[in-house]
Amino acid sequence: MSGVGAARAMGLVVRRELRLGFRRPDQLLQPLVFFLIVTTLFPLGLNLRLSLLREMAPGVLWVAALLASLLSLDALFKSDADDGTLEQLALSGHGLTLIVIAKTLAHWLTSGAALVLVSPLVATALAIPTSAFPVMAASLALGSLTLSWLGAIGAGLTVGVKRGNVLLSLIVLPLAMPLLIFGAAATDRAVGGTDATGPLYFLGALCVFTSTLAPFAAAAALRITLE
Amino acid sequence: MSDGFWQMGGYARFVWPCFALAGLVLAWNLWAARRHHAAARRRVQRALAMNPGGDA
Amino acid sequence: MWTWFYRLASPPSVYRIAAVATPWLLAGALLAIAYGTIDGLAFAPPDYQQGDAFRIIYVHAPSAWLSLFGYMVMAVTGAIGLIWRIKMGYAVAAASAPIGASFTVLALVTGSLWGRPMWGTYWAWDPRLTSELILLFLYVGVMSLRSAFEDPARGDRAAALLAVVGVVNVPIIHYSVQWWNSLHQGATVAKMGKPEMPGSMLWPLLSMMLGFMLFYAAVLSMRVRGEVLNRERQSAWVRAAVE
Amino acid sequence: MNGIIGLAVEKIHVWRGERHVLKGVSLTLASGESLHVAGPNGTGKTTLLRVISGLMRPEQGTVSWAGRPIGQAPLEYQAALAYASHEPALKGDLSALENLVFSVGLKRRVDAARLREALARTGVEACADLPARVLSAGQRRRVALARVLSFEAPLWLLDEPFTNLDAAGVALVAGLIEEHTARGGLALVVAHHDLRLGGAARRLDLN
Repeated sequence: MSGVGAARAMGLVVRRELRLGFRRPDQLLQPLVFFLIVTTLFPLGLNLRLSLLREMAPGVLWVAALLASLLSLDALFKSDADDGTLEQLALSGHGLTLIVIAKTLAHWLTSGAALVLVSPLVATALAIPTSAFPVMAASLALGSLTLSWLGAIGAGLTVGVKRGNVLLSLIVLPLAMPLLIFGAAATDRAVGGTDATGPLYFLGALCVFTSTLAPFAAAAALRITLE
Repeated sequence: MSDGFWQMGGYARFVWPCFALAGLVLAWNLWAARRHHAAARRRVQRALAMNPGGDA
Repeated sequence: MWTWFYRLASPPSVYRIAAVATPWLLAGALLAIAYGTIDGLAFAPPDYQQGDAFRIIYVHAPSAWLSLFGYMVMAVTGAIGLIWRIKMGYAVAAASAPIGASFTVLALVTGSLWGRPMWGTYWAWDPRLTSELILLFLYVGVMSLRSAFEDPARGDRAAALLAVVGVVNVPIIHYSVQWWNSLHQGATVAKMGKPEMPGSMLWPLLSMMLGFMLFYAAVLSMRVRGEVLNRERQSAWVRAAVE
Repeated sequence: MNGIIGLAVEKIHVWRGERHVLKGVSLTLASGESLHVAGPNGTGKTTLLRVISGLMRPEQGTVSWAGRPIGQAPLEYQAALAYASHEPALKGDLSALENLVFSVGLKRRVDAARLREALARTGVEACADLPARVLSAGQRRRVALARVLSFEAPLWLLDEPFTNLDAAGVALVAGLIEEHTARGGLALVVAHHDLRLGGAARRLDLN
């Protein structure tokens, strides 16, 4: 094995991704602004029947979060593939799976976690009571992490394809439907004041399941592109 | 055949289109498979015509 | 030890076997389907609840089964291609995709036509039909990914990997949709599945199932021949096969 | 002893869709030797290098390092090689030094001072803290070379290391390769034009 341990190597890759991310803060903000814009569309479309808006709020918030997260997935491997650094990472002596884990976690920090921080703002706009915020934030955190893993597979598969981002969404969204179901259901129960642990457990199970299998699939997908 | 058969107990509007579409899908699959194979043969013949060597 | 498997999977032998098998499979399929249709439409008794509308099951159930079976074949043969790098795996996976997708569409339309008398609308988000719809999205995803690459070998591998990822998610999607559906209406009133059927109702269904499976095998072997030609263009045996 | 540490490549076949890009290429490289892989573009030079680096698996043929096929212990093999691709492979938003920190740092514990020495060695110490996107192609090539130096890996796989370099740059690279092989290292250099490498330099022409 190379002279550098796995944990240290992952730490290095995560720091690299975060530094690259914060060198271009506008690209980090764009998905969040998109998240805000999409959620403001619904009240306009529903001509503000407040009861209906509160009824739909969890679903609206979750669909908007899902779409916003998809935006940033395309760049997960694309820039490294374009400038050739992906090859250097692949030959770093740690294996592509470890590199993919580090990159995906770093991507989640700059996209999913950011969404969770912004979600109270959006939730108030959608008349979601503050009592539901903890469950909502928890479901968004678990859901966005699961989506980052699924997105890593999609990004790995489409990195070699020109204009691959539409194809990426087409591939990832069907796989993301279960987490939308459980995420929106958890938030919906929290809004209604009922116990939301059921769907949250399902969401947690989905997240653990995807976190363990997706890195290998994403690494295999990248290998296909690198070959 | 008795009239009752064609009416399908009042559900003719749903039963017959289903079977018609089933026939269509079966036919499409056969037609598409045949066309796909013929196209593949043509591509091979054209490739062979271009470089008769065709290394193994 | 594996030589028989490699010989069987060798393109020229598959190309020949498929050519011989297709007419027999097709004949068997059309026979079974003809028998099933006539028996199912004319002789099977109407359902005590749904009347004659239930006869749609004779095309809906087999196509729903094929839509899933086709995806399984695509995922398994894709995985064989990925793991053992056998080109034949990719050829069968590429051949199975459009067939499975066409039966998914058939299952969706027949399902919604069947549901119309019961639900009063063509689409009531029945859990089975919703899963079927998502399966169609998975098919479209795999097929578009395969065609998105210029280099067909790379497209095969990417599509195979997506099919494997997809097949792992099919049960998850199915049960999530079931869970989601049970939130609103409880179990759907009219059982969409196969109600306990007397023999006179069951035989035509088994015959249709057999017929559809044989049909799938026939069309698959026809398409595999095309896919093999596409992938073996530079091999010498192709010249003889194409003369 | 140094003869054993070596690269053996046997009968590599690679197809790119229709084209039979590599038709049974074989070569060996022992410690202290450099090999110049020449040939017009499109003859699969880069493909060969990618196969040898392990990035690409050939349809047929094997690559072995120190007597063992690289597929068996890919990570040990990667620790022993420094691959410089056709592109300088630098992140535009990171400085030259940061690029080295994040790529060499994955293979070796190395501090910034040593990396600055490597940048000095290839003549780009002045732009160590400039973002890579503002550097010229030649400077970027020199940063990539500093990375190869910093890996301190026995096997160098260099794809067109002379592109975008001026005469001084070409001489610098040739010198570095000779020093590397003199220390017992191995260097496999892909270049479409001819180059004069001293010492045990051999040449392989891909027709």
